[in-house]
Amino acid sequence: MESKTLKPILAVYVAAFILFLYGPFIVLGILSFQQGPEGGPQFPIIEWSTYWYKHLFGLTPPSRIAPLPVGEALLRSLTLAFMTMVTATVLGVMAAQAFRRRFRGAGIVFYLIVLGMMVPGVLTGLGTSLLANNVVGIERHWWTTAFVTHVVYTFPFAFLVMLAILNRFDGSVEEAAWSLGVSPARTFRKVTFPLIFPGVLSAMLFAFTLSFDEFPRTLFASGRDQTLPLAIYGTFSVEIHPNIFAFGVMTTLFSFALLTVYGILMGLSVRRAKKIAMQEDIS
Amino acid sequence: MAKNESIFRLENITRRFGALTALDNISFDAPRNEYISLLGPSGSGKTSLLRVVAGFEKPDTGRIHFMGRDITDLPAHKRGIGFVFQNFALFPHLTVFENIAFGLRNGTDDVTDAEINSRAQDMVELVGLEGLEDRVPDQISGGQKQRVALARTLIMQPKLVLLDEPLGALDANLRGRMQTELRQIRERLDVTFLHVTGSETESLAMGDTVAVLDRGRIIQSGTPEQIHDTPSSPDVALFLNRFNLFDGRLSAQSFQGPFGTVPVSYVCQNPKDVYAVRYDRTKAFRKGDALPGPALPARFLASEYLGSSIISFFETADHKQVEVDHHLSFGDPDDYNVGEEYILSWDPRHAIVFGSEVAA
Amino acid sequence: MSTGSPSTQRNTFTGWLLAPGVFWMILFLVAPIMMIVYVSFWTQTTFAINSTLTLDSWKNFFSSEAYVGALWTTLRLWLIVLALTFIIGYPAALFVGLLVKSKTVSTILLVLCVIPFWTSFLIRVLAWRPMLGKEGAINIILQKLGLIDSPIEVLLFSELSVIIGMTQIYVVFMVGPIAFMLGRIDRNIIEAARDLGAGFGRIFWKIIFPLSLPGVVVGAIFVSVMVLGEFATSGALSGRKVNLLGNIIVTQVGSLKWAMASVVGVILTILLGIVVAGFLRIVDLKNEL
Amino acid sequence: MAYDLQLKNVGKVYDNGTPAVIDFDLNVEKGEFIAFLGPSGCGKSTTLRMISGFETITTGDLLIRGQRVNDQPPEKRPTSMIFQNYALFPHMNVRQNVRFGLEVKGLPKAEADQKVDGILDKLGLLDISEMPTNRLSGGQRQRIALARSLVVEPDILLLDEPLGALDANLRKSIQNELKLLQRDLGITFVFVTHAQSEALALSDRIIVMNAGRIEQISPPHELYTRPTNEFVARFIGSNTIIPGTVKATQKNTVTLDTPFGAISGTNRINAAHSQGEMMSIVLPAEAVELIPGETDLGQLRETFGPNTIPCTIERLQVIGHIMQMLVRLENGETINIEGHVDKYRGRLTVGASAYVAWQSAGATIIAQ
Repeated sequence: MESKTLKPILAVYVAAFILFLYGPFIVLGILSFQQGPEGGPQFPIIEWSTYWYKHLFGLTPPSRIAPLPVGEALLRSLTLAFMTMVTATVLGVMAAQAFRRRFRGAGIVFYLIVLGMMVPGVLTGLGTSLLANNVVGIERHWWTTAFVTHVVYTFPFAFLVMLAILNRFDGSVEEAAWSLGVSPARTFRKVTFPLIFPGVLSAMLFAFTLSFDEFPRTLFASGRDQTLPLAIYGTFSVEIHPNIFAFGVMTTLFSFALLTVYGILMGLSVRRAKKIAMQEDIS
Repeated sequence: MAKNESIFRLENITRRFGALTALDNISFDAPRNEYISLLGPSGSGKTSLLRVVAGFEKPDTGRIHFMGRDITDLPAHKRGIGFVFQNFALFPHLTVFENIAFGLRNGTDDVTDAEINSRAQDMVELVGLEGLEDRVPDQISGGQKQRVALARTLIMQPKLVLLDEPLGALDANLRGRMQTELRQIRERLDVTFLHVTGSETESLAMGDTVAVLDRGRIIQSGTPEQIHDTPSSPDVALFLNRFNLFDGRLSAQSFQGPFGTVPVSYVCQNPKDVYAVRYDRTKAFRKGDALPGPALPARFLASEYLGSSIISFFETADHKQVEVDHHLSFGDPDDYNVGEEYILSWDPRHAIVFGSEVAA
Repeated sequence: MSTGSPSTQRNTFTGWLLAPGVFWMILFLVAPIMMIVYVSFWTQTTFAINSTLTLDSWKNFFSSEAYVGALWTTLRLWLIVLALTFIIGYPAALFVGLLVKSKTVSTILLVLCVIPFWTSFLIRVLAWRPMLGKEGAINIILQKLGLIDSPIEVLLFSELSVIIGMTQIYVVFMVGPIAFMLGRIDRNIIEAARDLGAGFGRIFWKIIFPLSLPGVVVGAIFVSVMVLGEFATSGALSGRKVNLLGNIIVTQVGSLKWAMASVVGVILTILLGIVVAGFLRIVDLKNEL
Repeated sequence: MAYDLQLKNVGKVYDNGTPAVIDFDLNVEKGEFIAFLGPSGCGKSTTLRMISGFETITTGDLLIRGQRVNDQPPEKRPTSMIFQNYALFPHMNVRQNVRFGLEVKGLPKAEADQKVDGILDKLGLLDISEMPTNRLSGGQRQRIALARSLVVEPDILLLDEPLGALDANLRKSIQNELKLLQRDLGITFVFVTHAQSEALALSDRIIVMNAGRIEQISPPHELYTRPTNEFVARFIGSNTIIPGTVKATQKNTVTLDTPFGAISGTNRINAAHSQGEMMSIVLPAEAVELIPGETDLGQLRETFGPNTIPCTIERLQVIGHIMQMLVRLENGETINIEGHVDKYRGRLTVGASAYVAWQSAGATIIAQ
């Protein structure tokens, strides 16, 4: 195969590709150290400073630039994401469990669920608002209307993740437990659930992440109180200051930190498993 | 209970999947404290039969009795019947020890921890897994997994254990050893094993009783010797993979086949006339040799070494393959030349004849 | 026969497992969409809306150059971004999914691609401004290198900036599914093709590409769904010069013109239906899991 | 003399320095059916992949029809490989799969069609030629893989565990088919397996490998009854190995002094072994006879010479037409014996004393 020449070329390409993905972040990272409060969100850097980071935490003397209204919004977003995660995961696990058996109408139900991730946020947001305003006659809140649209959006992801996991799940371990006299309910708790737990975890992660960063649905359906993405949107529709960049850098670093910890933990457990396997080979 | 009492009984069990009938009105009485092997080719319904007995599937019609009780409507976990899966189905997240203790720990009976641990330890010793108690299933070999699966089932002290092709997932070299071990373990406990397999050698080697399943029906059951030496129909003879079968015509006291007309003394009732002679009773002769019976000219094609015996393939004039089995305990095999013609013959007393006309 | 055959018992159980999810989707997804269709025929006055049915809003949409223009802009941008994400993403996916032999390296590369998603979508969009602006990073670098004399102004607040921004944000949705499908290809298949004498070009076109097609389709569905419903990127990077259907919905809702917003919503729904159904004809999503 | 396939001192060392194959020397004639047999990790698959070109050769030469092909990539070599999982192209139907190799060669359409039809017919695949491959059974998939490889008319067909993915019941009939097909085509087949039954059944010659080295090269029958070293004696068949010291060497037989007295076996190497040398005797389960204890010892000596050992019968099992016997010798060791039922039925009782006996021609002397 000509992969001998192709592979290095593509390797360089992939490096450029990753640079393309991260380019804006680098710029954003540099500009977050812009001088404050006069320095704007553009080049050149007037003077390097950590002003905007301090500003973010309210550690700077008051100025004409209001701090990002992230405090309460952050709390709301976290709560909403948590609620969404739990609901979507429970629904997803249940539906995927049902799909382990063939039943009539499986195709329709499958596409009905998947539709939730295919319909753009503006549409579900708009439709839910219309329904709330004109039919049900309730006020919109992040914990009512926005919440249901978030679940509509994340439930399909949780469902697909669980479906993929359960498709590879060997049902004979459950039958083995039954044949040992263990009731189906206890079998689910002691056998099925522990085995699908990694899948449940990634379904939860998906749901949480998607909901936390959800914007278009929330824009229409959340009513008065803002979630974090709405708060950010609110500031930049007026004027941008490097404090948003600083905030972006903070969240990125936070993500990296989480991932690194996760990666190290995984690496350790894999190495341990390998060690045992190697001892196995030797003996 | 006396030994000849039955452990479970199937009454007219039928199970359909859409248009397919997996089990066709099966009735079967299984003797207690025996090793029963159920031989069937793939698609004969043998796994369905096992799953119906275990309670993983329900029959469309018919009743199942187990130790004198009708269990047809009982769910699997209330039946007290053990099941050993082909892929072992061990709990991957539990250690060997916890796999074995699982049923006692999570069952409905109240068993003290101390008793659970001591019984599990006994089982570990019974199947020879000492030292591996803290491994997880990924860290043990196929043969060891097989033992864990067995121990996990036997700890519940079932009176009946169903084994679904338990040796199928094992390496060819390991199978022979596990066969002996399975039989020995069973003999130590008062338990019936119902072992399902597609391999005729395995079923003959393991069963005290062998039942042959074909298209959802049990077509013969008996001791391995009965099955092997006197198959009741050409179908059974075919599954055994030990018989050359010839079509022909049975009339009065003789059978007319591709080898001429041979006198027949005993005939098994069958709608079609078939003449069967075992591979190891068929011998190849050179032209001019004295023959023990009928003469069937055939061309030598190839031979296959099966280890302790050698099978030679011959082709008759009407392109039918005939096999000759030579066991090494009779000395070295003869050399045949590819393409050359030989005369196949056998002692006609060793043949089994099936036919619609039963000789008087 | 005993009461409650096993199959009916099981069906009931399956039904209970499915009911909550199905009801949720009917109530909060299907009903809202029906509602949009319904409201698009309502009568809109300056400050209020009532449920008298009329075609006025529909007529308004099709008679307005700005609205119909937005439809074409949306379609154009969608096609361009779809093509770009595919062209840029496929080679990257090929490397990550197929050419990298070590599973660890390929996982690390994929994770690297996904990390940006843990930063707010809006901040990611915003990050393009100091990148593309007149005094942005690209112009500074190009000037320093002496490639250009004066800054390129068309980079920001133009259709180009929207395209660049969307491509960067959504290309990963193309790379992921394709890399996944490529990773699932049995290496023996490629060896078998080589063994039969095929060179790389033929192996790619006859084996690799057809087998990765489901990934391309899934990626294309993801990208299409997101680009067609977009409004934030175009809002932030075009300086209101690029109006997509999504932008119109947002502004109409902002000025409480619910009927017109619904009309645009219905058009968007139809558009999406056609696009997704078209892609699903190429591959059955359910079989690819 | 040009062999179809020649490996001259071929060696393979992995990048990390571990040797996989050491000094592999083999000449294969056209039309031979060759098996590489050995436990997992013995280097047999690596050798096969070196022949096909998917692994590089570190040392030595690989010749196909007299031409050195070490540096030729797999697509240029006149070999064709059947993968263990068959590696069928999942998006193509049966016919498209089989056609692929001919399209690559750029054969005219009519000619390609004719060849494809021919091979599909030969392998009984014409009825299913338009079916997608993922719905077909293991046996059918294997035949498709065969057709796909054979249609390009390779000089050598390489098969990686060709029966490994098949149902145990299917194996026997496919085994037979494969053998007749090979004989019919006259193409050299080389296959890899870890199951001795497959190697014995299919091949003309078996190469037994262990830890990267060749242990023995023999036709099946010879390998089974005449192992040349202890590894093969333990790996193949069901042999009893009794160590001893050389007492006497004749041209054809060697007599060993053992705890059971003087016993003899075939002197396979036909060399004079010095007295007192440590050697072992290998008794195949089929070469040993079990004689009821009532038999007159003198009469036994007449038939078997010194080769009789008293024993107790531990276990008797009839499997079809075969009787498997386990006996215990006086020193507590056990011997497996296997024979046709007709020889033994009704003559033996468990627990009774008996003799094991063998003709010295049936046993083999090997180095310890």
